[in-house]
Amino acid sequence: MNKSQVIQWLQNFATEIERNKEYLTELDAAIGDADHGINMERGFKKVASQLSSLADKDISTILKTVSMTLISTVGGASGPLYGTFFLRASAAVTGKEKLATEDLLKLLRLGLEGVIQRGKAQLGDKTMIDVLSPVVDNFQKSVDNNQTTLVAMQQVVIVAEQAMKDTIPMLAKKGRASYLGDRSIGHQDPGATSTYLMLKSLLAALES
Amino acid sequence: MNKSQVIQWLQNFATEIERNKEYLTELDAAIGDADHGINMERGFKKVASQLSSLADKDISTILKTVSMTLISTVGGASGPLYGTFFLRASAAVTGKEKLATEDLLKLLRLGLEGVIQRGKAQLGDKTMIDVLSPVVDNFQKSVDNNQTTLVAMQQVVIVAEQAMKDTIPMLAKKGRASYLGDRSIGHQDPGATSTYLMLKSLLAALES
Amino acid sequence: MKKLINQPDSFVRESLAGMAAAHSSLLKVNFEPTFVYRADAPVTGKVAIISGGGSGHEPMHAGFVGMGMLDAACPGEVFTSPTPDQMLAAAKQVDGGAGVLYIVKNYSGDVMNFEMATELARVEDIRVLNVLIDDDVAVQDSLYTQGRRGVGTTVLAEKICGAAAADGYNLPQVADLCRRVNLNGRSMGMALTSCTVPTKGSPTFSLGDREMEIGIGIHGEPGRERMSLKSVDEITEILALSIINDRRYSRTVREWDETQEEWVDVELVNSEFKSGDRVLAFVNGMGGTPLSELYIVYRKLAEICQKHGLQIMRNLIGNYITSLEMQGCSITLLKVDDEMLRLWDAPVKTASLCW
Amino acid sequence: MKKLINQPDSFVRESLAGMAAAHSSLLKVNFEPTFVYRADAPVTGKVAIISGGGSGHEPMHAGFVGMGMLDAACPGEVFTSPTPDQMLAAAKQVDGGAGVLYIVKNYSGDVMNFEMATELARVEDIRVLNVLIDDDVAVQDSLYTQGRRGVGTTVLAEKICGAAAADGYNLPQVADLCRRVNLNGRSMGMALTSCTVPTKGSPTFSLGDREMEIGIGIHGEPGRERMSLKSVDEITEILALSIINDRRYSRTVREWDETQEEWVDVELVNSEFKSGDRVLAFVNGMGGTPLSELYIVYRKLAEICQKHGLQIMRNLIGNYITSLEMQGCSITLLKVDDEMLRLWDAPVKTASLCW
Ligand SMILES: Nc1ncnc2c1ncn2[C@@H]1O[C@H](COP(=O)(O)OP(=O)(O)O)[C@@H](O)[C@H]1O
Ligand SMILES: Nc1ncnc2c1ncn2[C@@H]1O[C@H](COP(=O)(O)OP(=O)(O)O)[C@@H](O)[C@H]1O
Ligand SMILES: [Mg+2]
Ligand SMILES: [Mg+2]
Ligand SMILES: [Mg+2]
Ligand SMILES: [Mg+2]
Repeated sequence: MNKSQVIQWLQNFATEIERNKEYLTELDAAIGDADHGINMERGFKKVASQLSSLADKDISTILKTVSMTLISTVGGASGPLYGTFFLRASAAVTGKEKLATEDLLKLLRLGLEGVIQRGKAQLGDKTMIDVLSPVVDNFQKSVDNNQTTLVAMQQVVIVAEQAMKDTIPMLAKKGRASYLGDRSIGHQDPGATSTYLMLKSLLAALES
Repeated sequence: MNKSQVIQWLQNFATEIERNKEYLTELDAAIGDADHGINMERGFKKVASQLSSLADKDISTILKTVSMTLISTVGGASGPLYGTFFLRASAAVTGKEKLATEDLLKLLRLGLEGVIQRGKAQLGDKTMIDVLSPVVDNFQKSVDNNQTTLVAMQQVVIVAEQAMKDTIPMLAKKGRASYLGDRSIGHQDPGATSTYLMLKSLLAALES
Repeated sequence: MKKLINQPDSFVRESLAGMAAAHSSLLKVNFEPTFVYRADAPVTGKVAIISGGGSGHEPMHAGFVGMGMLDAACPGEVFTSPTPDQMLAAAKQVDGGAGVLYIVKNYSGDVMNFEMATELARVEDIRVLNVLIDDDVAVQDSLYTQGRRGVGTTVLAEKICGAAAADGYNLPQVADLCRRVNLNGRSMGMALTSCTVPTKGSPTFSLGDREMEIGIGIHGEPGRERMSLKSVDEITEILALSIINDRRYSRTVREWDETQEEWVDVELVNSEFKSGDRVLAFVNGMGGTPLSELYIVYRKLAEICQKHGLQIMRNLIGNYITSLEMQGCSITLLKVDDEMLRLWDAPVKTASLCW
Repeated sequence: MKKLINQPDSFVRESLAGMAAAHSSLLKVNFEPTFVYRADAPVTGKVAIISGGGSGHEPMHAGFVGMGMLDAACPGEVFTSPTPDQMLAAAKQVDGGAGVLYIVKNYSGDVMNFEMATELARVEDIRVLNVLIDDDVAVQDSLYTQGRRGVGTTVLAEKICGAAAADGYNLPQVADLCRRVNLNGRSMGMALTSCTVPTKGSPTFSLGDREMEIGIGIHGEPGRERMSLKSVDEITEILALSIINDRRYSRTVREWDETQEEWVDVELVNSEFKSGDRVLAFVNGMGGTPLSELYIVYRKLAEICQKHGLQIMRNLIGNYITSLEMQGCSITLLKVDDEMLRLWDAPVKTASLCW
């Protein structure tokens, strides 16, 4: 994955967020406070406006800038979580101009670990971790099997989509949705959904 | 008109007010603040509870007590107006144990003058004066014609009913209704209505 | 009707009982007749300031009883004038020998009841003067109505006169000052929603989802115009310009004349606002509007005042003269001089105004 | 949606601009990043107190910036946590060399953003501690949730810690005090109507004409139970008894450890109320409920406290931690000691709390 694909990834993600702003907000209305789409859109609009000026920076710098922008514009729970994801992702690929499949695995894994550290949620708590965690496991398998980045990501998106849907029957134990108790069951988690969109955007960048 | 008829008058009026509480309040809702029935009922409930202990007092004292009770329990515009009416009525019949037709005329006339002084309203302003004033004129005519109290009052009630209805097309110039401007036209004045009930109660006391 | 109440009939009484329980060091509440008074009343040698009116406008007036403001407040039933016996009993309780000023909002019920109270107080040899507040520019015509209603300027007059009394002004001086505040103050309000009187149980008026009432009274009296909902900047502009552009307003009011010992009719005339005037700007909430929105109103009001050369010297922003749970706001501009500013800044310790 | 606003997007910004215009001698507002700070900050040698959170709870927090309370407030979008850069910039602005206490309400967004701000401040060598407020007994279980939400006790902690900082307490002392206030404070709220977030434009939840939500959160989060409308005495009893009868509550929170320079998990346990305790009783309006009704709540609360042997030493009644235009109220009881009482009574000069 080269630098311009990384830029493309972020561009795609910004577009997906804009397109799904209402949808993500509706998901959040059902079990949260109806702002996830609004929060993410506020952040990625800013990110998108910075991408052209980042084209000549190394990948780590690009990701770090994205992280800083998200941290300072998103707010809520998703701001620090996505901010931390990209901060750790940036640290995972210091100095790289190009990402091998192992590099991308490291990026995702350290990102996930950051999210876990920041939010202290566990698998099954009905959060974005429920998408990120199986995705990293699956990517590891692909690396073990010497798959290409593209193939690995194609499988990741399938896994992510399923994992996103699997949050529906879960009972939320973190974030605002947890106050709903049993009433959180039967709704797809908004953060898990935006994370799926992030991975789908990454695949689209590789395929383009 | 003897003392027990005066007591009966006040008792009748209290009953009429109670019976018409909702109606008076509805009239006030249309062009005022929806409390005339509530205000009057608060006052006359108290008056009614005092009547038995007043039976052996002279008429002036009875009316003065009613005045004081109304002044201290009714509030709003109607409290001081009815309070003043009964205060002046009381002064008009000082020391009397029985009211001749002329005495009743004086009672009504001084009561009316009190209401005018207190409220500074004029004939045609869409207030209780629009009932009281023609009533006093008519009573004067009856006295001039040497009518009995009963006959005089029978005519008064006919005049009062018509006068009350005549407030419907008037444009209010005093009280809360005046803020409505043209929109006050087409509604019967609540204070004029309660004044009609007062006179009707007086007649009923004479007839009983 | 959704309210935190028990019985509609006990609303006023229970609310006052809560005040008494909450602020025992500041005020006391007397029942039968009902009035709220300073815990340390009477203050010997000080003019006593008494106000009152229907309930439902909280914190006005009981929330302003205390050091540097009111000596007593007489609350009536919701939106119904209190009675003269309340006002008389309050005067007896708080008169410190220097006389009593009744500050009266210009509603027929209030005016008549306070007039009777004045007469009763004179019989008991208590020195009393009465000053009317009639500052609501929404009422344009005084020929065919009771005249302008008393609204926002009442709060400012109570604060300024309370400070003057504490400062040693005598009764005619406090009354003159109160009259001056009234003649320099103008207000206008608007409503997004109706209030609901507890005993009535249903809204006083109804507004569509995209409608508002401009020029509303604090009892839900109709205003100048019902119009379609506008942005807060437009609303602020309508209210502010109605106030700033209001012409000389003349009316005859009845005041107690101490030397003649009777009522006299006095003609009073407001002057106009002009560029260079210094003002106190008061943005008031109607009870159901959050503070955050009132600040947005103030933001625009400050801009408009600047554009018209009015220099805002002081401001007051919050829910002070309300109409139960009504959503909406009112604006009051008071043209101030150095004396008024000094008295405005003087310390005040009441349940709802304190500095 | 009926509000006094221009665009939903500009709501927070314009409201803050209004505050800045209104209270220039008290506070300043910085935009990009957004924070409100004392006009005279930094106060050399004084611990700085910073709080923050989503907007929509006005006057909390910006209305509490000033002498004797907060040094800075960081407002987020409506009901959305502010961001770490706001908190960091505020800390830089107000740190007087004695360090900064972040008072944080326990919502996942607020907690994470303040944690990041703490880490960033440490990088810049600003001494920072953070204390969580989690006092909402409506959340009974901390095992399956984020834990109890931070509500009414926040206001009391900000006042008491602000006074302590003014009094010369050092950073660990102020933090300890803040933790103690939190462990001695409990709250519960209820709603008669929903709030409407401006950007959403429709009510957050819907309640029938004869329904209410008991245990509501200040962002309209669902409470313990939806039930049919009751009298204010019954409502007060439900809230007060939930608070008074709440058992020992234990949870693990993450605090910054200055000596280890990292996050440590700390177990905290509330004690129970018992007869003989002295309390501060706080009746809070949700924004759309008139003051008169809050006094009726207080009246019953005082009765209940007396019955349970709780001696009310101080009280606070009004709209202080709100949820936009929501109608409803919350009750907070804080068990106080002499030190807290002294600090509560200490002077405070802010836009919305002043004595
Ligand atoms: N502690 C946590 N760990 C991981 N993810 C979390 C945590 N708390 C919340 N989330 C995620 O954040 C999403 C909500 O984000 P958002 O609505 O933007 O923030 P907020 O809840 O502050 O309004 C949830 O759907 C969930 O996926
Ligand atoms: N100045 C006045 N002179 C005579 N009657 C008046 C005057 N003002 C009001 N009224 C009468 O009082 C009635 C309203 O009484 P009420 O509703 O009890 O008082 P309020 O207007 O204070 O609510 C009106 O219908 C009118 O007849
Ligand atoms: Mg959300
Ligand atoms: Mg009426
Ligand atoms: Mg009335
Ligand atoms: Mg949020």
